[in-house]
Amino acid sequence: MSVAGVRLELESLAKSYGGVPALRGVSLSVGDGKLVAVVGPSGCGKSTLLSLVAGLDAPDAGVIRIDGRVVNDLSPRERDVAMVFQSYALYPHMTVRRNLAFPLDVAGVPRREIAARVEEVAALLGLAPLLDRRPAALSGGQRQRVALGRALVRRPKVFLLDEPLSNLDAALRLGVRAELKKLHERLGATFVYVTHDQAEAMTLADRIAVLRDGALEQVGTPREIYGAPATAFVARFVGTPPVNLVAPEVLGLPEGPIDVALRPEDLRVSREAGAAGLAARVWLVEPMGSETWVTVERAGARLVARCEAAFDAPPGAPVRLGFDPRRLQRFERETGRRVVPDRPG
Amino acid sequence: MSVAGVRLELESLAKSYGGVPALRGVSLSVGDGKLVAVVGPSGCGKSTLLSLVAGLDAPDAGVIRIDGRVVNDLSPRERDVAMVFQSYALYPHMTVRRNLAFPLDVAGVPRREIAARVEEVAALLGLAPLLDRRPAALSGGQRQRVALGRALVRRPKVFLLDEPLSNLDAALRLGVRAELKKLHERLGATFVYVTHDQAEAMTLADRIAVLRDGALEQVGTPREIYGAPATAFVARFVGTPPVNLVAPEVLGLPEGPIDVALRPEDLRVSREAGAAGLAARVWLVEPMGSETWVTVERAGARLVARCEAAFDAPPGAPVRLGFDPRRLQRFERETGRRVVPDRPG
Amino acid sequence: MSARGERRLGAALVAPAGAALALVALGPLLATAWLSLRHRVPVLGEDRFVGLANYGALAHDARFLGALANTAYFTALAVALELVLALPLALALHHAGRGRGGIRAAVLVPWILPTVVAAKLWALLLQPDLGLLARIWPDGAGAVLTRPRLALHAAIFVDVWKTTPFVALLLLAGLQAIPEDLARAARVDGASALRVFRSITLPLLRPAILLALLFRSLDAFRVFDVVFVLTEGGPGHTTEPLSLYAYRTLLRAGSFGLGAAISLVTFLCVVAIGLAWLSALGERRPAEAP
Amino acid sequence: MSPRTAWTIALPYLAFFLLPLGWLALTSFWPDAELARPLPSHLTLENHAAALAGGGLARAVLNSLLVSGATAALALALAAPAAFAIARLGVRGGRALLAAALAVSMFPPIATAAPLYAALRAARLLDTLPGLVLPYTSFSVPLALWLVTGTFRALPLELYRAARVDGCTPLGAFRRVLLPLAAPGVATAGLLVFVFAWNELLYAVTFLTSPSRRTVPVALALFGGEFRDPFVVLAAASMLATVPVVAIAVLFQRRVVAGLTAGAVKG
Amino acid sequence: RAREDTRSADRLVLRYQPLGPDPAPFRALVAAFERESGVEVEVQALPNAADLAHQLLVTSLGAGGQDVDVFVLDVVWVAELARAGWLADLSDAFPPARVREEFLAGPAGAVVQGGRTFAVPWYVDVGLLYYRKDLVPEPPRTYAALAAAIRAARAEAPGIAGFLWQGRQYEGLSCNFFEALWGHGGAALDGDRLRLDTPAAREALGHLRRLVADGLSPRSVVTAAEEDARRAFQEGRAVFMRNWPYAWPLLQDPASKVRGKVGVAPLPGADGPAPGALGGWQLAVSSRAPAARRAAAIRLVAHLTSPDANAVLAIAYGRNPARHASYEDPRIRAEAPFIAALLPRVEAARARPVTPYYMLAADALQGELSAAVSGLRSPAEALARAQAQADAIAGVER
Ligand SMILES: Nc1ncnc2c1ncn2[C@@H]1O[C@H](COP(=O)(O)OP(=O)(O)OP(=O)(O)O)[C@@H](O)[C@H]1O
Ligand SMILES: Nc1ncnc2c1ncn2[C@@H]1O[C@H](COP(=O)(O)OP(=O)(O)OP(=O)(O)O)[C@@H](O)[C@H]1O
Ligand SMILES: [Mg+2]
Ligand SMILES: [Mg+2]
Repeated sequence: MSVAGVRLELESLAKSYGGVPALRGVSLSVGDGKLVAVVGPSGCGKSTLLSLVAGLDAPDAGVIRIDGRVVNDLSPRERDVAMVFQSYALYPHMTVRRNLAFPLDVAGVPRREIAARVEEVAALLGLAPLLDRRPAALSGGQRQRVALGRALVRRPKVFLLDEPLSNLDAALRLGVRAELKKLHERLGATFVYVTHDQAEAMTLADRIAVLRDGALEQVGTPREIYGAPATAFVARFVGTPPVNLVAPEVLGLPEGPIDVALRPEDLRVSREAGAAGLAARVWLVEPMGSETWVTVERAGARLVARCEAAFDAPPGAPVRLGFDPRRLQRFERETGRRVVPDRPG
Repeated sequence: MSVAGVRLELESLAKSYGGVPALRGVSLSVGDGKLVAVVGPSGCGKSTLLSLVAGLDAPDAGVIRIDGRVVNDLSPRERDVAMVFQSYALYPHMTVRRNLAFPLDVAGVPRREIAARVEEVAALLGLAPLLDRRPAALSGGQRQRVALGRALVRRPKVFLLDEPLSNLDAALRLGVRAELKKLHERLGATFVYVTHDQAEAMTLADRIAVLRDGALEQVGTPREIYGAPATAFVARFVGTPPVNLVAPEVLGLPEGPIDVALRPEDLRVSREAGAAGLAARVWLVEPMGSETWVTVERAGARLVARCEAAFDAPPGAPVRLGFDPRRLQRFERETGRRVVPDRPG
Repeated sequence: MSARGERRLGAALVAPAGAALALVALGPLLATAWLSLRHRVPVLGEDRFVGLANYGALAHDARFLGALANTAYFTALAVALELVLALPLALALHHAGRGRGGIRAAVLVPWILPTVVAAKLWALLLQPDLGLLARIWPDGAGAVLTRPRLALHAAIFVDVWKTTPFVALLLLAGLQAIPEDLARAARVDGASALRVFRSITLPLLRPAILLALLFRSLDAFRVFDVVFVLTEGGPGHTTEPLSLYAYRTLLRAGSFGLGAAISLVTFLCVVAIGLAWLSALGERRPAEAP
Repeated sequence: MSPRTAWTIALPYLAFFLLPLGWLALTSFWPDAELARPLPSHLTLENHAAALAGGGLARAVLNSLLVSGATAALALALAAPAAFAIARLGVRGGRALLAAALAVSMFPPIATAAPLYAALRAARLLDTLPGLVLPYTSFSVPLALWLVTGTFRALPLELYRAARVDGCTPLGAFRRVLLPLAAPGVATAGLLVFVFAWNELLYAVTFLTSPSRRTVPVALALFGGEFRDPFVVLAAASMLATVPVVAIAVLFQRRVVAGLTAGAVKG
Repeated sequence: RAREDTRSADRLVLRYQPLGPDPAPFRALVAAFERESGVEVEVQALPNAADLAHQLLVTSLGAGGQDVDVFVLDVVWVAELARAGWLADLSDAFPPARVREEFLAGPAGAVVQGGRTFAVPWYVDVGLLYYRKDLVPEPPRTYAALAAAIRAARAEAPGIAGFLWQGRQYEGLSCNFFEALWGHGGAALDGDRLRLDTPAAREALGHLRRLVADGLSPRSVVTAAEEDARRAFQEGRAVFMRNWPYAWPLLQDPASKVRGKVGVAPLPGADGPAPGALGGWQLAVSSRAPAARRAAAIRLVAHLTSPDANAVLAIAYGRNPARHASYEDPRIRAEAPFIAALLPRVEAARARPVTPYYMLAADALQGELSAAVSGLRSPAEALARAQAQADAIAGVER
């Protein structure tokens, strides 16, 4: 059962709340059956964007097109979108089962099919044993799964998911993420996916839209966003731990009106006394299990490096830093814009 | 201004909701000024644990001691704990400023000091421009920060934080996490920190408690939990992507009533035709930016490896797998318990 | 449905209620307003337009001014007492665990009892000669009805007895809408039960309190039955409220123009009280988040 | 507040409210001739028999139940959608309507009785139960409107939005999500309106003339003689007539429960 | 057109106040008329609250409809409603002369206005003095004797209250006041004009006030109506009571503490017995009823005010006949001797001022009387204020 995805186009969408601008002219086009991840700092307008697309709020300006048709004046119902609310918005007077069944029930889907689809989605999200509880008797993560399930039982043209997995544990999140990917592939519906989890954005999205202060900073494939960020902001925003953005002198490069960025995985830290490279001192060592994050201090700046799990050093220990100059990225200090050509060493 | 941390001891805590057990006898002791991270799958009882400690619910059985004193019969107010609710529970009729000031106001802190501390915490959490808004006019992440701020303005003996950063973006989360660490060090208060984010647990916690179905599965330092998980469950639960837990045959080892676990970072995938190792086929390649997760198929099982960012291969491509047998962990297949001695190759 | 469509739907939903109000309430209002500008005493065959003369007459009418004062006093005291008494009661009803249904129903009975019966019951209990109270406490509370300065308080007392359940019920409905999480959060924040009440419950109860205040003070301002049964406005008009004066003027004395003017003044007072409450306690609600 | 504290607080109220009622109940068994005595020499059922004689009271209770029930239903049917529109659809002038409703309903009933009498006569509704239900409804719509509007406003906005995205029309969202959650407010409004209609005397006595259509307050008002005031019979009658309403109040009260929206939203 | 207007001539609507707990005798009376005339009568009961009944009449008559055909009127309403033109002229069926001849003078005076009959007396009431035969050897004829008798009785029965009457702010107080006024030789009507501010009136009101102030009457009389007085008197708590005849059978109830110890006498006056206030009800026909129905209505009135009907009312409901002759009716003498014995009282009874604006003025008057009786104002001041208000009302008319 596959629904053809549709193209979702936003043109210069703007919205403010009582004078406070939440979106300042966002134009974005999401192709048929694609999944775009929307990321950005807290309060940048992601949820606002979704609620405009859903038709829950009217934009102050701009056009929303679904499948080529302007939907600005259509009600949410007519837009045929499913949405996961960041705050869940479960129906507290209904059991989990009835919450999940609700959109189908409203759409007049036959009872038998509703039951089947509810079971299916409940199994997918591990909600089967909870079907007869009310939301008040669920844990936070369980509620979030119900919220997600309520969107997933439907087969709408567009899915709008607002941080649907934020309260789930890593294992569950991984599982659900995989299921979402499968579902997306199977349904071919168009997804707009707001997330703070980079792994989600990178693995699920066809394209990532980086929002900053209500405006789009960059839209691109995950590789582009990570590998060729258009601005220092994007560079800093994606990647955990974040990119090291420092004055060139810190890395022993000639001064200039630019900052250079180096990903933590591209910075090598060596404790061997005689090793080549820039001298620095250990500031903090954070073992993460699979790897260790090492923060070093050099020329008054701090740099983070991802090292192997076994790395250990006391704070203050002298180390040597190495990196491949080709992996450096340069950004104008003033504007934050990427300096092109940026390939040469 | 430093508050001496206090010891928090839980003894055989049990709680069920209308017959559904949420906690089944949890004993845990958190030392003075330590931070224990509580992790576990959704619905395992983490929030329940916090609300028992806070005194919001009475345990069905068990004893809670703060600073050696049994507090079972004390009201939340007398226990002197601060808490971030998973659901935020902001006061809708108060501005952000008054929300933040409320605990201090209640405690009779002088007006001037309240103002100073509110400003401080607002600056810390990036809430300064929002101080005069009501919660209804905030984004999800902003609300969560207010909830956190309301706990942080206080100087209680015990902090109880229920997923305080789940709705924040990675950069903000990192920053707040660092501030929390500093705060914890400075105040020396005892923290119980529920999180789904492994990086948070690993970097912040002195000890991690893994909860499963209302019972403690393991308590240990982050390194112990990651490096020497007591059970297969713990092994699978920590680490992203999760550990590869497979029958020994899959990795070319002799059969037995055990499963072996190998962390994705310990599995090497090589595309070079002549390389040594076990033959496998690529199933899925997920570029994460800083690295690439490669899922391979071998002997009907799937294994994930963390490879460098540049790794690429089409699905189905033949690869060779390598690993250091010393990094293998063994678990009884029946009980899931770790097989000791597990060191030998 | 577009925003415009939604607004049209909204108008359609509001229309029946608005029509019901206009049809049955607005007509009489206008009729009364018109009547108040006339001198009309059918039994004397009088009926002519006199402009604001009726109002002018009221301005110098000692009985009217007395009735106005009685009404205002009655309203202020009765409503204040009802609110003060109803709030703890509503909280108790809200928190009573077992047997909640029973106690709620029990508390409601005074209010369900027809006003005439309730007032007669109290008239009997307060009868200065034979009443239960007079027997227990002769010349004290038992004699209130005979004392011009106290009789009004008896009416207030009966009103409080009868109407406190109504106020409690309104407040109870408000209490039920307050999320429990907030009180929990406040307690963890160190607030005592009293403080939770003052800082969380009370502010969030404000709309319900406003509602109770509005409806009660407007209703109390039109008090009729209780006084009518208890004292008929005596002794010497000291307990006569505006509505009773209007009633007598309109129907007993048959002076329709003047009666209409009194009614209209009562009405205008009521409107003023309503506006005062609304502006004093009106909600300032923030815009809502996406 | 613990249930125990709650009961401790409630008990004095119960005493305050119920003791006089107990006295009323006792009075209803009191021989009429002995009413002036501190205590009766014996108790009697005569008063109840007198109250029930002729079946007028039973008939009146039935009429009152019909009228009050219809009024409550009609008032809620008018007020709930309007409240929804005001609270959620952003009707222009919603607040004005609320204020107007309030003002209009507060017009002294005595001033309206005569014009309404004429209007009902013109509509051929005099001396019919619907003729009573109509004015009752419009005078109780404002209270219901205010109460239910407030309840709708207290519901998390997100729930309405969620229902819309899930495919509900505004009315569908109203019916399936908002209305069930507003149950405490709606039930309270229903109960208040019901009791208002139950207790109303002036209109009932003015607009209804046939004995078979009398409501309870009218029936009670007719118990007296010109000078005689058979309070004991009145007490018996009112006790008998009040029982069904208390039962109804208990039913309404069932719906007035807390925490209906628990678990709905986070934040 | 409304249902009422199309009502045919053989269907009448009668609005009255229930006469007693048992409606059967009255129903039988009406049924007899229905049989005889073939006209159906719909009986509508009004509440027994005079104000409410008055209001309903004014509302339905004022609305200009034909909602009622025959209705009952208090003595003091006749002038008012006749003036308003709502009462059919019954002079043809009941010529004034015949009314004066057949009916007691008081009610006859009230129903005949300007030489035309607007209503027919149905039954009457009169203020009486009840006294305790066991405590008072001889009923007092003067106020001074009343006071002396109270003092004497108190010596015998310490703590007993003296004289109970109706001092509540309502029409009953007006009756008590007019009785006192007549007892002081005063009158309230000067032509068409109410005269309240007269020396006699001041004396009368002062007398009422002094009864309370001097303790001859308990303070509770200032809130008392008929039943309050009757119940207390029936409990043996007072020596004298001013009340209507309805109290008599109740005082003789087996459970009554004063059964057999009560006597009835004329009210005392300053120099000798004073007339009691006239109460009672009349039957009138709506002027709005179409001619055919009006004829039937008049026949119904005739039936209900006939000597036979008088007897039914007296025997079954204890109502005093409005006809002289009925007091000689053997049925009544046999079955209701107390009523039959009241003839001198009802003959002497006086109506409150018969003027169209009595109701308008009475409203103002009651408040002032109550104020004086309860000690709020001096009688002189109260009467001056009442006079001013009455004048304002009458002055408006001019
Ligand atoms: N009122 C209730 N009635 C019945 N079961 C409940 C109730 N509240 C919680 N539970 C159950 O208790 C278990 C523990 O809940 P708790 O909220 O502690 O989980 P949690 O570990 O915090 O989960 P999450 O990570 O999803 O927030 C869950 O399975 C939940 O469904
Ligand atoms: N009702 C409102 N009044 C004023 N400002 C508002 C209102 N609602 C939202 N905002 C502001 O608009 C901005 C965008 O909000 P939005 O909810 O879209 O953010 P977001 O990107 O979803 O953030 P988060 O990741 O924290 O959920 C925020 O700065 C928020 O404070
Ligand atoms: Mg958001
Ligand atoms: Mg939880």
